Amino acid sequence: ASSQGTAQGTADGSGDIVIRASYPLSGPLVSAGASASGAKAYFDAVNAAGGIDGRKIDFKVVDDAFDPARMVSNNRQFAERDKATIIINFGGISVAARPPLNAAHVVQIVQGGEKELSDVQNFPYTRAFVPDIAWEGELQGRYIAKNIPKAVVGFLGFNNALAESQLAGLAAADITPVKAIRVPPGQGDLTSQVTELKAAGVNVLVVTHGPPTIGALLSYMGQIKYKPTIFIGSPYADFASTVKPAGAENVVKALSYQWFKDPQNPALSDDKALAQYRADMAKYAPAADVGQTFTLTGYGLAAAVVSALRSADQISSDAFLSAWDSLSQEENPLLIDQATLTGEKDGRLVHQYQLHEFDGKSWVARDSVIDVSKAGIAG
Amino acid sequence: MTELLQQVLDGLSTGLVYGMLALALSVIFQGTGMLNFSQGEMATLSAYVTLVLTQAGVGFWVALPLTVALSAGGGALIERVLVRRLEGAGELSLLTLSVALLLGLNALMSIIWTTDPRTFPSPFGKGLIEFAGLHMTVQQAGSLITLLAVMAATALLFNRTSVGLRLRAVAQNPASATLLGQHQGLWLMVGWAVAAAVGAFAAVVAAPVLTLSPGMMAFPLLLALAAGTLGGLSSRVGAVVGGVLIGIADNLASRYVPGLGRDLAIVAPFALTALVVMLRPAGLFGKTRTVRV
Amino acid sequence: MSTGLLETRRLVARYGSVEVLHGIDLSISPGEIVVLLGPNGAGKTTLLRAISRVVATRGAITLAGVSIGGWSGARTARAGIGHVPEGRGTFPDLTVEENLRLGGLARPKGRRSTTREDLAQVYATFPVLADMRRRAAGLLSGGQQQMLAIGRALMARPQLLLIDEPSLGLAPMVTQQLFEVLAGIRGEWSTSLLLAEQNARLSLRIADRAVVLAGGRVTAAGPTADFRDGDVIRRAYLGEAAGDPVEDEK
Amino acid sequence: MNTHLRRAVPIGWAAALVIGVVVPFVVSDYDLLDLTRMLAVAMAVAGLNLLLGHSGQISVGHGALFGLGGYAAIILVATYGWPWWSAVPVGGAVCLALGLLLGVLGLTMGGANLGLLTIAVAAIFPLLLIRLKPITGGTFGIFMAHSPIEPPAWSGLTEPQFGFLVCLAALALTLLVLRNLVTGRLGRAFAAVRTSTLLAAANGVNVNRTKLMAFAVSAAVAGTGGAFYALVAAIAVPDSYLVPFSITLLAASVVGGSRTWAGSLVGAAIVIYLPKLAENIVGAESAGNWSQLVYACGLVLTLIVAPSGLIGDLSRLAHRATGPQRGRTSSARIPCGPGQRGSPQQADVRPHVGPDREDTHGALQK
Amino acid sequence: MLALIGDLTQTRTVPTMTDPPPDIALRVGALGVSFRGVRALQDVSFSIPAGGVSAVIGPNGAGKTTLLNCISGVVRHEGAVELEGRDLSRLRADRRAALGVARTFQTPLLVPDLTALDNVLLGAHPKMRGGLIGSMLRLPAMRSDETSMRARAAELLSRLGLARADVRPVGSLAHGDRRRVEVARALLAEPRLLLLDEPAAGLGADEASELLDDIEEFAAAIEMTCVLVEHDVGLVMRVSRHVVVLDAGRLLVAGPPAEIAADPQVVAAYLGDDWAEVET
Ligand SMILES: Nc1ncnc2c1ncn2[C@@H]1O[C@H](COP(=O)(O)OP(=O)(O)OP(=O)(O)O)[C@@H](O)[C@H]1O
Ligand SMILES: Nc1ncnc2c1ncn2[C@@H]1O[C@H](COP(=O)(O)OP(=O)(O)OP(=O)(O)O)[C@@H](O)[C@H]1O
Ligand SMILES: CC(C)C[C@H](N)C(=O)O
Ligand SMILES: [Mg+2]
Ligand SMILES: [Mg+2]
Repeated sequence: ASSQGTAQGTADGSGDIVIRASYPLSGPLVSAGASASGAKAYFDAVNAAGGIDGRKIDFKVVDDAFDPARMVSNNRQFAERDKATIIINFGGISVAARPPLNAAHVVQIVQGGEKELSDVQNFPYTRAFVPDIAWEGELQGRYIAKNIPKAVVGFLGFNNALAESQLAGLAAADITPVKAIRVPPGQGDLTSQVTELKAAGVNVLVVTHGPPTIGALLSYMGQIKYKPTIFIGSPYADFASTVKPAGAENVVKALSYQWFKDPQNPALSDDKALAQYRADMAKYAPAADVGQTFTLTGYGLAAAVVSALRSADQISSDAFLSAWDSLSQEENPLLIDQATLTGEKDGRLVHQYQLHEFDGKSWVARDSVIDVSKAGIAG
Repeated sequence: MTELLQQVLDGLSTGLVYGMLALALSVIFQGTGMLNFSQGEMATLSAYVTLVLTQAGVGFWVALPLTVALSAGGGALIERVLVRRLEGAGELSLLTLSVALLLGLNALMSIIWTTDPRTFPSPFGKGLIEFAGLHMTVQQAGSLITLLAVMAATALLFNRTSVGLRLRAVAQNPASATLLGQHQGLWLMVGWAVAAAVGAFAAVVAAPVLTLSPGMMAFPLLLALAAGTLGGLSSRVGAVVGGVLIGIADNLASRYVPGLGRDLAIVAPFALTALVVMLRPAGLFGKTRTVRV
Repeated sequence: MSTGLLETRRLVARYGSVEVLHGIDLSISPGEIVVLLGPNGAGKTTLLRAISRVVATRGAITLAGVSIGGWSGARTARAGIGHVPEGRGTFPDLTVEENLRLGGLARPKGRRSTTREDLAQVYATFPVLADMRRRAAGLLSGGQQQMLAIGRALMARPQLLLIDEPSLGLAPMVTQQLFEVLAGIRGEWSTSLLLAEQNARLSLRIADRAVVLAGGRVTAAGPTADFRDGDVIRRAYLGEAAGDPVEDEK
Repeated sequence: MNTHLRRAVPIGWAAALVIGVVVPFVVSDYDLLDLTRMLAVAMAVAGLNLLLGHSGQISVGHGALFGLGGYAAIILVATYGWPWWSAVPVGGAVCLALGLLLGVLGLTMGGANLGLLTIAVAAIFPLLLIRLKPITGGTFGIFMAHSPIEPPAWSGLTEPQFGFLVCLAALALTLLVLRNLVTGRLGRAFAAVRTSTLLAAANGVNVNRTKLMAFAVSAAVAGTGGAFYALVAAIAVPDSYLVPFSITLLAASVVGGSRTWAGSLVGAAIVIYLPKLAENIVGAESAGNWSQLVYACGLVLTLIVAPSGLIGDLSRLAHRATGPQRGRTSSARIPCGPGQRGSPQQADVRPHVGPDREDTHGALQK
Repeated sequence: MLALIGDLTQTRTVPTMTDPPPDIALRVGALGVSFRGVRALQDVSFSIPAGGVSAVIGPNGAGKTTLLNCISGVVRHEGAVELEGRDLSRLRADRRAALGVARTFQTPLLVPDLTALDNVLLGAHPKMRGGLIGSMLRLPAMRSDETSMRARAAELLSRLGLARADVRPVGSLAHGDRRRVEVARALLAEPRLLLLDEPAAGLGADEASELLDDIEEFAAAIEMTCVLVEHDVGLVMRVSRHVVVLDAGRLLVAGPPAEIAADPQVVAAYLGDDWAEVET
């Protein structure tokens, strides 16, 4: 691709701000597509409130069905035809879709926790919004090392890069699971894996395994009365993905380092930011499922983009990126209480976690908010 | 040793789902001569129907026969409205139709019930049967019994009744069956209805274990295809035994074969199947077809 | 002839857009044996298919006075028209006995009681079938399959039995035997027969009437006595030699 | 009268080629990417047509072969710095080799089981890609900054234009070669093999070799298409080559018309554009499931309207219009006397082999 | 004759490739076939003189078709099959076809969606050039093969009275026409040995005679041998030089037609007492 940098980079100070997103609106990861409606609702709300310095946000979403080639094609159209300033992508396949956008100097914001997306050095136009999942692994590892003396650690996750990142995090805290089981998505019956973990004497189980199977996993463990200490990965610890399918009684005492709010967590029923979120959703995307954390994540991501846009001195790729990187203690509706967005040199904005435990009804905070960059984990 | 036995037992219960689905595949295969890729999705839809009924306050044991009946009706409807229009269009067109059905039903369920996974209460309760250090949930035991019952029922239907004879005749040679007064459309419809009903049982067995979601049966269908091939799609017993063998092979291989691992576990059942059909192309229990496909 | 069991008037039959029969008038009385002669491609098979409603037609067809023109093949069969098709049409994966039982299922409900005796009778007629009752029909030899197809059609106890090339592939002794049986069932079961043959001395021996078809038209018809002389048939064959439907369409 | 039609076909192809050559100069570069992807997919579908429509074998794993070709080519280019034009044939060759292997396995397993074997390959392929991370880049796959199919400086073409023209030429060549393959002696051998192995063998056709040939060529063509696909998109990621993609290719072949070469283009267009069309019909965000539903309905509708495939039925219509006496040409639809489902003539074919062979090839192998 | 068969049986295990008497086209020794315990052929040995037409007759299920299946190699069998002194018994069906064994099937077996002409051309498969690469490139050699064979096939078809059938898919032909297409296909192969399974079934007596006359003429022209399975005994007796009678998988007798017709065993097992009357 020839350099399209100028088209996106120019700041003529007028006209709409073009933002485009490619999400899996169909196919294997269609549930993640809910993020798109969250983002749309947030941008619509901003537009309704007058936009950004009087400029409206022109936002559109296109389906990529989680096919990388389609994502690349979509991105190309966004960049060349729509002259988008910011392109939002979802998931691990965005890693492979980086080069053309970086060559064209178009901002790519990715909703993805893979470690590889922190490579700002080599891909200066790509930023990931959500935290690096390796950090969570390291937090879990530190917790286990400190609090569970005779831990026999087991790991269960998908055979994807998220699991890899997470294992890397655990390793950074000197935790090597005796069993690290990685299952392809779609395989639903995990009884054999449970038997294997149990037989290996695993008493601390780190799960980075998501729906639809995690519910069945926990409820089966409950049924056969196998109760190790369980860490549930933050992306999947929410009510919709895990608690409801598993049955609350099977999640009791589970631990999770959380960084975002679960819209279905009863403990947050009167959270102000969530109330605003629900109102915006009802108004601008009434068909969307507000109980899905993906929806809220999209909403939060859009909020972060708007934060950076507002603090940018002009609307251009480079100005936006430097604004993004220098956000500091910025409020965001997605984040848990007392957490804020702060840019770091890893390109990500979220660095704060808080250990939660499920008490049978809701996730309750167990500890104070930890900032991984301050704790020497990130960066 | 205990783990090994437990793994075998786990494999058996996992395999029940594959076997049940393979049974449904085999019923359609024998009743209409087509390989139905949408069988899994049809079964999942049945599970949703049961869920809706139970949530509406209908007791499970009332909801089940209702679901089975509705599923049979649905299967018949699919045949009547869609499959029949492709009469004589050939195997491949039918296969493609089943792919379209798979996509369509999947989308429909996602639209109506979203893709969120749902708990599906076990019809057999929550108990645990323990013996000699091994365990099996009541759900798994109940599934086993259901499977055996359904298998016996279809065997009776196909081998001992004139309905079964007609079904097989129409599937094999519709033109001749017509000349013998068999209404081709009617029997094809019945074939679909029976398969859909068997699928409904498969779903009810699977949903409590797998958690109900629109894509619940995608992976099991893949292994059910292997199960059907391994055991022989032309044999109902074969389909079921194939399913169980596949479940066990899957578990044992991924647990004990070094370097295979859970991520590549699926290699084992396929390899086993390939090996078996190299020796017996019609599958373990499959009857040699007198005339080729 | 208006008392006919089966009547066709100006019957036209098509495959897709190709017209093959161009207006056939045919009448078969109860208990009558009619042989349908004609060179290949004349349309004999097609006429049988038209009568059993498995090919597209125009024109009138009545069975015992009832119009069956709009009926499905299955309904026609249940109303008492049996058909031994060209190529036999056995169910290769079903056993011999299952094939025969299927024949029995074609009867109207009230007439199923005699199925067992009829089965025994079919076995008596074709003892090979009894020997092979458990064998898959597809494994039989060509002639054995032909016997099976005929036996199966007999099991339905039709009012009118259509047989496409009855002696096809049968050994001479079996052929003779078969024709004796066919002549017999007219008496025993009051079945009418329509036999399609290229050229059949044997059929002419048992038939009451012959109809010669060429190029999709009836070129001669009359009592079998008129056809004993081979030349009559030969002339009837040639009468419409140019009537190949392929040419007609051009 | 039919000579009109016979003459019309090459004219139609020539016209299509001319349009193809003009397209890159009237269509924007970003739209060209999809068109180029379509041409690459059309090669895979054409390969599948050879297999399904002509040799009567099935593959539910062509998506994997397509992916393998793509990976082989892009690894050579991105990791080892090969020029694209030498990497593409290697992509095809690797698939040829795998095709031979699968074909041999399939033959030992008995014809109908080939479907299972290939679906297994489709299922295992992406998992293997993830596992073989050092070579394949794992989950993230292999990616390049831009397509390595670069126009020579003198041509004045942009990269997408050049990529399109290269793929167009490759596709045209592929279709020509495939058409030659199925018209003469081997074409009849394929037809015999798909009708009955007995018939084929009795006429001196080496059944196993013929089936193998069809599978290997089909695989090689798919691999070549896959190589182009990966190289124009400059990306190869396991998520592109999951089981549904293989199934989609199969559907594309059938819906386009697996006995027609133009059908491969139509089929490919369906793969690339029907989802987008569906998305446009129902509107984008959060309507993904609706667009999948529309897509499914589209498939069903096409099957019902054109059971021999869009092009298959179109050409039949044309035949009927120009030559009424010709009747229908598709085998499946010839109304014939009672016979086995799908094979109008039932021959006196028995398994002349051991007790448990489904096919007669066992005897043929000796 | 019987002595000869005895010889063959002995040499079965060590097939002789030494010069056979020039007038023997086909020798079959100790042929046996079982299907799942069913013994379809048992120890069948005979030879067929070169040139002209010979016949195999026998009751239904006697094993005639199975015999042709053995000779053409589409079924696994025990025993020896020698064509003009060459041992074929270890060869696959397609190799045997390439060496000059052509056959038709009891129920015509054709590619239903190809035209008659293309079906006939299939018969020339072993004779034509064109491998994978050659076919892809359409080399001139292949194009010329194709053109000449096509002309021969058309000629054969018209000689068998099917001149116009070449534009329609054979699936839509009448049964008798399909039969002729099949014969034409086998003839185009110009085989050394032509095996016909009930070629006259479904043809009228006159047509059957004509067809066999054509075949005889063709056989004479290329010096091939034709073996016929047929239930039309009149026809068999008229055209054959040599008749082999099978019963229940075993050889009953073999010999010239006149002897066979008079053989009481044959009459009892197959012909029936009044066959002569029937067949006149
Ligand atoms: N399925 C079909 N599709 C199109 N045309 C057909 C079909 N079957 C038969 N025909 C044509 O119809 C005409 C009559 O055929 P039919 O089979 O009725 O002849 P027939 O008298 O039975 O001949 P035979 O004695 O050879 O069996 C022939 O020209 C034939 O080509
Ligand atoms: N594949 C097979 N499996 C089982 N039995 C078989 C098989 N093939 C042939 N047979 C049996 O072998 C015997 C001989 O069959 P074959 O077809 O050779 O007879 P035929 O002499 O050609 O008879 P026809 O005159 O009826 O055609 C029959 O009893 C038949 O049932
Ligand atoms: C998809 C394939 C497995 C279908 C194959 N023809 C069968 O009958 O099994
Ligand atoms: Mg006929
Ligand atoms: Mg025979």
